[in-house]
Amino acid sequence: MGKVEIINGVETINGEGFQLTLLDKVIGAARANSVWPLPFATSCCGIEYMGTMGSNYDVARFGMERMSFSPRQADLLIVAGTISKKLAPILKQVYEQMAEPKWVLSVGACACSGGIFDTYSVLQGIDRVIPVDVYVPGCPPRPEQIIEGCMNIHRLVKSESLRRRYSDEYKHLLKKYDLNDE
Amino acid sequence: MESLSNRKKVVSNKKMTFMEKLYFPAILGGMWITFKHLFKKHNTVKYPEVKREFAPVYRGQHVLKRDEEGRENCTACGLCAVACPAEAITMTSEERKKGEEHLYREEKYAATYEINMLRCIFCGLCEEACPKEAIFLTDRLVPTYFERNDFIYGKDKLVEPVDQRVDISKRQLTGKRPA
Amino acid sequence: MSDTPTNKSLFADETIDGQIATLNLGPTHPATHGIFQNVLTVDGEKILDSVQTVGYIHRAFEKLAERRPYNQITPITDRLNYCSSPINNMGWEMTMEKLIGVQVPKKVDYMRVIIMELARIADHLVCNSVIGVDTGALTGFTYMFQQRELIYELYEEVCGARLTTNIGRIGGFERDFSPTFHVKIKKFLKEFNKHFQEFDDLLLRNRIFMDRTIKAGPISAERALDYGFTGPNLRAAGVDYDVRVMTPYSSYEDFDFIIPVGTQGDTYDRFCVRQEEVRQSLKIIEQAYDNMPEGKHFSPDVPEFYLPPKADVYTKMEALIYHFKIVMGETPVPVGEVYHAVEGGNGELGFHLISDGGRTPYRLQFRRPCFIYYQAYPEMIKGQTISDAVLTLSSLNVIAGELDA
Amino acid sequence: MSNLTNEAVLTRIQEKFGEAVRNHEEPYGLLTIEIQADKTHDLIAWLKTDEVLKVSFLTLIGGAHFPNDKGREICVNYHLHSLVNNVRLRVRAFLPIENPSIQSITDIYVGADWQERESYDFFGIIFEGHPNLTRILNEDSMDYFPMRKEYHLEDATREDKDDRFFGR
Amino acid sequence: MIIKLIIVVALFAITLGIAAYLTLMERKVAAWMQDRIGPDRAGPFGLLQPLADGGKMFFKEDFRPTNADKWLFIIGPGIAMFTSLITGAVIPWAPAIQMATESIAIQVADVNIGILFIMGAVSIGVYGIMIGGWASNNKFALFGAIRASSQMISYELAMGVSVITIVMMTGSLSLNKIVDMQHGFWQDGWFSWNVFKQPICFVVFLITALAECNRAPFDLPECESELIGGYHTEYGAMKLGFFLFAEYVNMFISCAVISALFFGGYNFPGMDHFSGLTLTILGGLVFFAKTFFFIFVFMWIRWTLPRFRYDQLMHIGWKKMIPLALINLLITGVVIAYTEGWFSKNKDSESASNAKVEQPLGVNTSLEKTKTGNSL
Repeated sequence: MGKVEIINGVETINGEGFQLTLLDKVIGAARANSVWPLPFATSCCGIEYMGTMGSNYDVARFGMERMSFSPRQADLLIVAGTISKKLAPILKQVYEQMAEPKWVLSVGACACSGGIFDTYSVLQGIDRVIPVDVYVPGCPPRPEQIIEGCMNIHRLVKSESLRRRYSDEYKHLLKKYDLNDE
Repeated sequence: MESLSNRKKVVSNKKMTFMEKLYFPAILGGMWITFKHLFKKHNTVKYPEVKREFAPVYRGQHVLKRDEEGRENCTACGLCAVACPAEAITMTSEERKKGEEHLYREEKYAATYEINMLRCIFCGLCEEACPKEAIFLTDRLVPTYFERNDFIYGKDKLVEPVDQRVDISKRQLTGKRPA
Repeated sequence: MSDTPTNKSLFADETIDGQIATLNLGPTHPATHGIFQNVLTVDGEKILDSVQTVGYIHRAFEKLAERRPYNQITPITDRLNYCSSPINNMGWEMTMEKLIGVQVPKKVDYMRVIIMELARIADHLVCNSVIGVDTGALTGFTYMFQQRELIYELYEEVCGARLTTNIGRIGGFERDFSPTFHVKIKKFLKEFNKHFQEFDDLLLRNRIFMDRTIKAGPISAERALDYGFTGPNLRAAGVDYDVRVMTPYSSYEDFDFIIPVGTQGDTYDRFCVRQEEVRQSLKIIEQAYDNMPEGKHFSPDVPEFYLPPKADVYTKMEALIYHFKIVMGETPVPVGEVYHAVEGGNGELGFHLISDGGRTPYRLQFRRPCFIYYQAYPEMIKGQTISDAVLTLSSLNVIAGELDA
Repeated sequence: MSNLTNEAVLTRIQEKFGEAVRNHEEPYGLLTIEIQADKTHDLIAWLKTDEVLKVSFLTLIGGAHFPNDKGREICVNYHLHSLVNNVRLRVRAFLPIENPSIQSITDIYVGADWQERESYDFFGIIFEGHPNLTRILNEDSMDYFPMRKEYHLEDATREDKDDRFFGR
Repeated sequence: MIIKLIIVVALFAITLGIAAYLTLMERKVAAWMQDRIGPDRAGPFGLLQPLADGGKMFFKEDFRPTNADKWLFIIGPGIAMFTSLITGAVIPWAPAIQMATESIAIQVADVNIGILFIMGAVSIGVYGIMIGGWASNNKFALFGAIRASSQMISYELAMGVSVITIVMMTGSLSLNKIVDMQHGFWQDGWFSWNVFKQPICFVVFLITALAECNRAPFDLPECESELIGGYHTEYGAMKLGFFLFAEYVNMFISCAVISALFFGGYNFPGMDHFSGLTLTILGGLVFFAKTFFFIFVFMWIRWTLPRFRYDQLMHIGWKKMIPLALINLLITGVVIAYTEGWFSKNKDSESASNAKVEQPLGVNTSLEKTKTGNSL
């Protein structure tokens, strides 16, 4: 794996965000309240994500309990856990299979940056292969932090215009990651 | 195979009684259990509004402490960086100049002190390593951000403000430093 | 490998001239609960063969351990079997204590037993409730996760973290049990059984569940031993091998508990064995908690390995030197070779440590039970249906972190 | 459970294998036998069937790399366990790094399969007679054996680290 | 005609609305059973949750997998949705409103083969799943489709046989008649609802209905832990919405049919004290209350029980449910024959039963005559 340019998140908040039409707002609110996650849980953070689904934290309150393991139906890719270099192409494939609009939540130190595993086999942050919207720190993060991250995703979703996914910036972003626009 | 420990006991019983073969008793029993839970008080902590209580020793966001006079405790000895398994701490040290005694307690201080919160695994080893009672983990949580760079916590976010002290007195690791 | 007596086909007609398809179970299939791939060759729903690919979250633990000082390895072991990190932590600490010849006080032993058995409960709860989820009964899972949260709270009181605990230090504990811990564990011990029984009632004698799990993924005792099974999965096959009894560590010889075993090594046996082990663990915790001796929570006679109390660091030069030495990893350790095994959540968790006297281990190898028994999976599911394969996988409790190291 | 001491085990093995037992020690109570590399398979097979020792459980196979020990750079450790007698045993053999090959024991223990593959993956130890000796944890495209001492642990692409601060 | 149109539109809207809110109900019931809260952020108590889901799905990118069959991929969810919606047409939702000149039935169409119509429509529904699963060109989807079709075929038989039992007792295939037969609550010294006359039949029907709706413990076609999403694995956006919607509409209709067939539909104890519009409204409410109770039972079962394995499902369908239904049919037949006097030497009743053979549907009407004396 060569040197990959790091892209700093997805710039939505300060882009078109302020010119939302009413339709954008309504659809944004609808989308934000019905984010179906695809838990790409590989390791420890996956257990904390299970804890988030459990009774004590209940991610269902945000309308997020319907997990869709099929990428076609998912809106949010929750990457929780270490992504090794062997797994990176699969992660990218899953991301590509997801239907627009899609968001990515990177949960935990391993997914965000490799964390403690600065080793030959671990990808140093998933933002080297797919664009990440929200980072959740912690190893593993508490369910509170995961919920916090989801709420940040909701904020992002609400402020996104319907046209963003067709915009040139977005196409450019995908191109940077060498993702083909379906 | 003979018993290795003389303590074994077969626990699985695969023979079904007639009642169990009928499906219904167990099904109704199970449904009765779930039905009772319908009326139980829910166990959920509505997170953003209600916050769950953390243990006082919880290992959350770090704080760089000041002493009672508001001087920074850190002397930039670098033990925390060495102790960090994730190699998330970086710092540069500088000599204290004249007239800065009210800012820094020791002769040397950390000019920059950065923790990469995305790397950090919150293991608490830096807190244990610190010989100057400077760095502590607190029960605050590191928030989530949209951008990667936001997670590099410099001194602006780590050093406790003079007027907003962070209470770490309940952490049992705290030794009483003699005056 | 093919003609084992345990793998009787569910289908009477073996000669159906069907079309054979390949099916990818994984790497991101919901049933894998982690990331590993099974390429199944199926004839209809029947599995003819399967090939596994592992290593998707290979994190190079063993290499990492060669680059970290001894006291920084505890956080790494957390991430082996993350369902029961305290067992890993303490297994590592005991390995180090064995190497440097430290005798910890009895109280530390008992404290360790309490934490380790809590971890075992937590581990088995995840496994068994996930079996429930894979059969389609999600509710039991949520009931058990509420109990797991209580265990998390107990960890949190001792070490300050929920999952990756980094609990305990070489030579003892970082801090004594706090008063809140005592309150919480008493409550836990009192109430856990009631909730656990509820979960038991939901599934154990339900015929649908029994039909699903009995004869799903069986393995005979001989084959299991040949494959190197340990832990609940071996006990489900009827062999009462338990490290806690065979080579007692941390004063396990003081406690009275039985070793639950199954008969055929199928999913139901594994479920039952884990259920009973949870009860036995609870019993051990009660015994350890009631008989906990007085004393220090660390080994006071090894200042060169256990960090001195902070107050001493500020006042005593000697303590400050030790403090620096430990943190910098400059304390000399004996040259030697240790193998220490503990009964982890999934079986014998071994630490093979070769020390050359340096600040880091020369070689540290983990005996990771998951890695060793997961290779039996194709044999166990041969001739069974896809549904059985899913259940077998979850009842084996294959933890990806431990599998791939 | 019979009380089989380490000496008894050692004597019995030496009786059978004599000169092939190069060395033996007991670090921390665990009998360690260094055996001639080409005799490991025979020894382990014999241990499994021997009616006194009954060492019939393979606990662990692992490699180690000692670059300074010329001609014996690669070490293969077999941890064996006699469940009936509750005696553990470590058998090891040293191999030269130019030709680190040893006979596979997959025909004795099925469970040795993956462990041997792992050792191959990490150290490049060739287990002769192994049915499928390929990499298991790392990518197939990897062209070195990462656990050997000369290779780096760190991922070269990490940017957020300044090595000056870590003393390593 | 206009009234019919209004009923059609109202029924359409109500069915869709109910199906949408059933998703919320399911999530809430699941949450409460699991000591959780469930959706509560979209609107008060999460009431806008279904709208949010719908809105999201509507604006989600709609795409077709590369290797999928283009037309069949679209037709699949269409069939599923269409068939599930038309079944509601023959269900009598409330007692007829008695106007001065005519009585207006609260029913889209009083087809005299109502129950057959439902069975038929439901059988078509499986084509949607089958086509959808096949067209996706995905193995998991295909597995789901195959499971769905074989499951439907197996359980339809038992369902049909159990329905025949009711038809035999009623003497009519019209749902309207079947409901009217169960007038009130207590009649002729016994409960008038069919559930008390045919408990075994009810159990068989309930189980087969669960299977027909692909609900747990028979949710093998979707079976998240094994087949990811089953037949709808490759579907996204509103096409998936159609499938999910169809499932809930089916559940609603099944529960309505259960309450109509076995729990007296809109009949309730003491209904004779009311008349006119009050009766219609009360009857409608009672009917919906019964339906929702069964929907709750469906959900309750789903969140309690583990699911069967494929071969066990077949085993239960063919070796348990069908024999049980057949035996029940036989017993019912014998009992009816006995009460009809087939075994007695009485010539009159024998001639009556001979006459019955000439009836167009081949079922007895004499029982109806004797038992439905005070029904409409």
